[in-house]
Amino acid sequence: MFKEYDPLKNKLFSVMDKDGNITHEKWMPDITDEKSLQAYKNMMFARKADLMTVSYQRQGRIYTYPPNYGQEAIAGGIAQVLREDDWVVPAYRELGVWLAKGATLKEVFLYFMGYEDGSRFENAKHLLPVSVPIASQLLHATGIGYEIKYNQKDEVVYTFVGDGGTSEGDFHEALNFASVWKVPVVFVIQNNQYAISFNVKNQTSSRNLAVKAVAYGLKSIQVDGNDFFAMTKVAQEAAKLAREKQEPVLVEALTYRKGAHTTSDDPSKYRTKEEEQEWEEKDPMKRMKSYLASKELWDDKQEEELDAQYKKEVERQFEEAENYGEYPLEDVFKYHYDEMPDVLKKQLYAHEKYLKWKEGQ
Amino acid sequence: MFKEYDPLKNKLFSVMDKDGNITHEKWMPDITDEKSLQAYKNMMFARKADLMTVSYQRQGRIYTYPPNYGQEAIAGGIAQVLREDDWVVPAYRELGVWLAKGATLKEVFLYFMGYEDGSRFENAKHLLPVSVPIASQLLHATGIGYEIKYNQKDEVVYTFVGDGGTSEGDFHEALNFASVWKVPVVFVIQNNQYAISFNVKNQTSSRNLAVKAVAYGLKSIQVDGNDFFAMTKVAQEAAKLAREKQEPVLVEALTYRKGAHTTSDDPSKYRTKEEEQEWEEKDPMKRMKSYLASKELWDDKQEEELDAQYKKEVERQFEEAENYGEYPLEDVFKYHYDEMPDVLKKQLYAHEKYLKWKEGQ
Amino acid sequence: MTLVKAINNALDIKLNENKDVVIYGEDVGYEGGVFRVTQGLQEKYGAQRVFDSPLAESGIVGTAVGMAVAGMKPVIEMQFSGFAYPGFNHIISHVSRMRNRSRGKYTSSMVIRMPYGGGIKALEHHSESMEAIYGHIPGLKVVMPSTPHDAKGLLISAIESQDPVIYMEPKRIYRAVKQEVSEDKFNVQIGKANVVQQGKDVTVVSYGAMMRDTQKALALAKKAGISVELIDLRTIFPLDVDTIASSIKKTGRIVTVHEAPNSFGVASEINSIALEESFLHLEAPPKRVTGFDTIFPLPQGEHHYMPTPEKIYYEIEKTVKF
Amino acid sequence: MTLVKAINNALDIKLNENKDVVIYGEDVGYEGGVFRVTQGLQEKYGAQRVFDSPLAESGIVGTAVGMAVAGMKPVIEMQFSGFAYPGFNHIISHVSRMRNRSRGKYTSSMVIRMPYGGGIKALEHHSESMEAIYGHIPGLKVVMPSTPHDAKGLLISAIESQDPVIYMEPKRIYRAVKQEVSEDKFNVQIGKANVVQQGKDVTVVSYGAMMRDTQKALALAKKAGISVELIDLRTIFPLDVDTIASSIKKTGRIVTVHEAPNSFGVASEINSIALEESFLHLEAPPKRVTGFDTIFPLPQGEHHYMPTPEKIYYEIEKTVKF
Ligand SMILES: Cc1ncc(C[n+]2csc(CCOP(=O)(O)OP(=O)(O)O)c2C)c(N)n1
Ligand SMILES: Cc1ncc(C[n+]2csc(CCOP(=O)(O)OP(=O)(O)O)c2C)c(N)n1
Ligand SMILES: [Mg+2]
Ligand SMILES: [Mg+2]
Repeated sequence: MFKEYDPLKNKLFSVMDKDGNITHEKWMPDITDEKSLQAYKNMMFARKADLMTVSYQRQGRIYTYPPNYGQEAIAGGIAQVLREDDWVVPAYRELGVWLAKGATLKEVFLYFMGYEDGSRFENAKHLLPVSVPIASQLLHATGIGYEIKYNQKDEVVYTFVGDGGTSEGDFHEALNFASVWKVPVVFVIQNNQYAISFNVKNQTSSRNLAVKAVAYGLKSIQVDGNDFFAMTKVAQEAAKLAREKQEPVLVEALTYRKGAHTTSDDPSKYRTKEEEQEWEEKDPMKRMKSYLASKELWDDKQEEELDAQYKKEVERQFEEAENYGEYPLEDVFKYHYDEMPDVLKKQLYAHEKYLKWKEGQ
Repeated sequence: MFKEYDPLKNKLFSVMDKDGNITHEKWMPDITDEKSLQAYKNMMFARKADLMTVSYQRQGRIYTYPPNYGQEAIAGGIAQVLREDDWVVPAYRELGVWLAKGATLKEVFLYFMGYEDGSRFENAKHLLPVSVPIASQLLHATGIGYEIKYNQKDEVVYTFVGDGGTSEGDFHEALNFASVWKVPVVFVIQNNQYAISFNVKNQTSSRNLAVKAVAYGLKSIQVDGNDFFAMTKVAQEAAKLAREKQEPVLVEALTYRKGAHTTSDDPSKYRTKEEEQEWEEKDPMKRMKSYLASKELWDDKQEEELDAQYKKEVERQFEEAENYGEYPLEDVFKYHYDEMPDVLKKQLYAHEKYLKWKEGQ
Repeated sequence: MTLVKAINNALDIKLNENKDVVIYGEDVGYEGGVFRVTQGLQEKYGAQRVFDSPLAESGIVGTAVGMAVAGMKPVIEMQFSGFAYPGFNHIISHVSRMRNRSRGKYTSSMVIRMPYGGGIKALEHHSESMEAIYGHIPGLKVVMPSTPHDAKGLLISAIESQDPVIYMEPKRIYRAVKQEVSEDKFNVQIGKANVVQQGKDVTVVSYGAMMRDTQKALALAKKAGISVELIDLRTIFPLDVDTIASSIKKTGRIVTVHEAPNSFGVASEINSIALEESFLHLEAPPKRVTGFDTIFPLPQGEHHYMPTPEKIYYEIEKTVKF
Repeated sequence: MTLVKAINNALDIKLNENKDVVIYGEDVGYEGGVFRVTQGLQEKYGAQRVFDSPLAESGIVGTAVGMAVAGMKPVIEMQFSGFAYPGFNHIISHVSRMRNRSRGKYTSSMVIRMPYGGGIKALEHHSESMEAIYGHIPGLKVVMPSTPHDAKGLLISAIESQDPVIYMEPKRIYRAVKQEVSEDKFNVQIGKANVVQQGKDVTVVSYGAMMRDTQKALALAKKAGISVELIDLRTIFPLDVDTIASSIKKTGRIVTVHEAPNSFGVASEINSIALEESFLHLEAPPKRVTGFDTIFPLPQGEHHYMPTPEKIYYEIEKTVKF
């Protein structure tokens, strides 16, 4: 597969067409109908949550949020191979992966409402918090890969970066260290065409992003990231290389950020209706739904019912988050060091003294 | 040429064999015998100066110095295309290029004796000072390339980095910016096999270093950097692309650091006599000399005479540098800002006051 | 004019006046920046002069060094000060050093604009105030305006300066303050503090976005009958030692206000100056009202972190009563 | 033991004791480091535990964050402190923040070793002393030993600490000082200053390589009949405020010595502490004896820059006579 779709040939790996027809039976991943359906449901949940979060934000009930809308199939595919012990090292636009890894929506809400507590991920093993500085997380993934190899564990690291992130020096260093150390890391570029307002065409002059793996002697592939089956197949093969041969792999998943960069961005300023329409036709949910419908695994009525159910679930978790309560002053100080140094204690104490004075006013 | 020697094929571009026989007549650069001979003499001067500097250092008459010994043909080739208005953006191991650009040996000595004045390069237009932070200078080169294009000048930038430097994020960013901006920069990797004690084999898993240009859609080539004619040919073709098409080019010049990393390093700790011997046979001066001798352009006697003459010249410039004199206190402060701010004036004044007190003791 | 508009106006004036000026960074071109600071400039001056760069801060600063060496005047943007760090190596190793290294043959004269500071309910890395780090690096100048007027005049001076200038923009008040500002070109001098208000009981020093909170604290002080001399630093390096010292000589007391962490911050330096220049005039220990030595909390904890007018007043009162 | 040997010995002890400890960086493996600090360790512990990395500081620090998160204890080397800056983004954005960001779920507990400081007649970027920058970053600890004994005990404590520690090594005295140091394991506490000498006329504070010059100055002071209390900070953050404050209460005078630039340096912070904690005891303005606010000069200018014992003495005398 990696040979046939060598990115030097600039060939996009896909399995299913825009209408959900399987065009490359040969590459159809090993997956049951049941699992496919469940994956679709999970993607539906992620999308529902995403869209509702954006509207919560418009209501002023949550702060900045970077939507995952349109990119659901990437997480959908990765989720098929993700094990409990595997690591996920995300950037900030990875809602689907967070959920797949066991983060609760409530935690995600807490985080974007402005509580560090949301990054605790109580039930998600080996999931790292949001990493905002672009591409830096890739090096963390490589370091975790070293630990896995060092302790001869049976684990894989999945890490994510945007198309814009491939320009940062850290992208280069992370892939290079991984190539030299031969560690089990799957690097996923979510190429959603934009870094905020900047089109990927201007980020670099390479023929595609997957081909950058040549610089490190690594296998890589450009895959249709809106094609759940193609993503699943690639995830399976990449995971195998990483797990069995400790071979790092680079995956470029082509997709489209249907929403804004974050809730404080307005994409109509820098992209056309035509372009949006073009990608609308390649929407990952639409395609998957057509596929499932054609196999009579799913219909509109079921969709409607599940949608209503998910709506309630999202609301429930949102309300829980909204009622999370006060952020104690002490929490500003508490988690910096193993033991709080005197200088922090003094500052905390002085501030409490001031607060008492203020109350007395 | 760039096609035939596409680094994906892992083919080394060379023109002349170990014994100075032309093996690839087709690639012989357009150069007169006279110019070849002059190039050889310049390389001889660089080597003489280099070796003598190392022994001055051993005598404690100069501080740390990074020898260029064994890498002379790279500068030799670049010098053939270097124009007065072209820019040179070096790292720190570029003696041959500095001299070709018009820096005096005296200035080089001053610098390594510990005077910033040595970086003034009074007669060298468009030559940047030594840049110590590995690979950072490549971005300066790209920025200069932007200025050339912006002002539609007829100039090219030549910039240098080591094999180790290709691992730094700045290498990636410099090539990527250059590829996006399409600026006239020739990036030269002096692959001398080592980053201090670290062999290039462990620096990366790519098949060679030139191939990294694929990640930026740039042309590149791996050339025998100990082959003056191959280097000259590559320099000519790269310069043409840069000058005429504003196309950045990556050149990997294979060579060997015959000396120590710097005068405070001992390579016998980390490399074998066999390896050194192997490269001794590929010495660029030896090969060039054989070629010239076979064409009866040069003989041992001439060599001896010129060597003696160069020795005197190096001594002369070294002595001038050695007698450069005091480093005035004011020079520590003077060049930081366009106008010296009060805070620096005060510190200078206070120190002078202390010095007076000290004299009085 | 808002502060955003004032900066935009300064850039416009200099782009118009000097062909060597170019502006680039992430999203600054077509979109006009995530805060719309550079809005309209690409349209007016073309994509050779105002443009989006690939997403790489080392690349942005590093190429600017090259441009400056070749005689251009790059005015580059770090999208947030918290994202300047991939470019930090170029700032500390080259921007600040090129002039001294080449003994004046080349300069790295450029302006590095970066919005800084908290209070905007932002994600991690979007709220920091790390000016002290830049102040400690020899060879840089560090400018932090607090009003639209100063923002414009200081930015024009920064672009005209032959020195590299770190220009930190108080994003919290990008649109919060409006002021009559002339559309014409004018300069505000770098390195000169502004005595905003004369007073005799205590000197209060601040800069950037915290000037607003400090001024609110002054209203409280006035009610309490305390006469405050208020100094807006405007420049962090080089500090205007004379203005600070002569004010202390008058008031005998000093309170410095900033949102950056306390330890090794600007207030420490002000205190040192107070000691060295006016020790015998000090009637109370100089006071720092600053952020904590902690990471800037996410939005729900933000109110704990930012010094408020009440807290500033509280410390002024304590200092005066000492 | 020399200081180099003491560090090597500490690393040896911890490698031996704890399998999670790994050492990597540029040339630290096979060659044992450009200063031979890690000599012999790869041979002893194998190339999985002590190894050379590709030449990329962001890569070195960034991967260490990942290793630490996964439970290892990386002890990484920046070949010179002047070359740590490509890794600065990871230090300020992740190393210092991972614990707080994840509310204690993960830590980035590691040791970042880096030789610092001038006086070795080196090329550019090989002589700086930028500890104040690290001191200003919340979430880090910053340690700077001055003797072989302390170097060993502090490094062992740093490796055992659950916090990230910037460990700055006074390379000028790597081999200049010898001291009897036990081969056994022992700790020196991070955050605790060392009162090297009791005295009553003036408190002198220093750390790292400058301790030696300061001690030479003390010999001059002794001759002049001045009784000096000498404090070796050992840790830059968190500073040992109590030890400094109680000394000032005793002596009423303080001089701080470091080779880093003056403005926004460690001495400013010490002065602020002196003010806040012991204002009423101060009998003379606290004094800073430091490097200039300039780039560290190339070797021929080095002697101008470094504070000398004479200059330190000169300022001590002035402070005592104030
Ligand atoms: C080092 C750094 N620089 C700048 C930013 C500001 N910023 C946040 S997101 C973004 C664009 C990222 O684009 P891309 O990598 O394509 O990811 P996407 O947002 O499309 O998922 C930028 C510039 C940042 N977070 N970190
Ligand atoms: C950013 C940075 N890190 C580390 C160093 C220390 N250092 C100086 S030279 C060198 C090795 C460079 O190797 P290479 O790039 O192959 O160049 P060469 O010395 O072989 O010419 C190192 C690590 C440095 N100068 N800059
Ligand atoms: Mg993107
Ligand atoms: Mg090399």
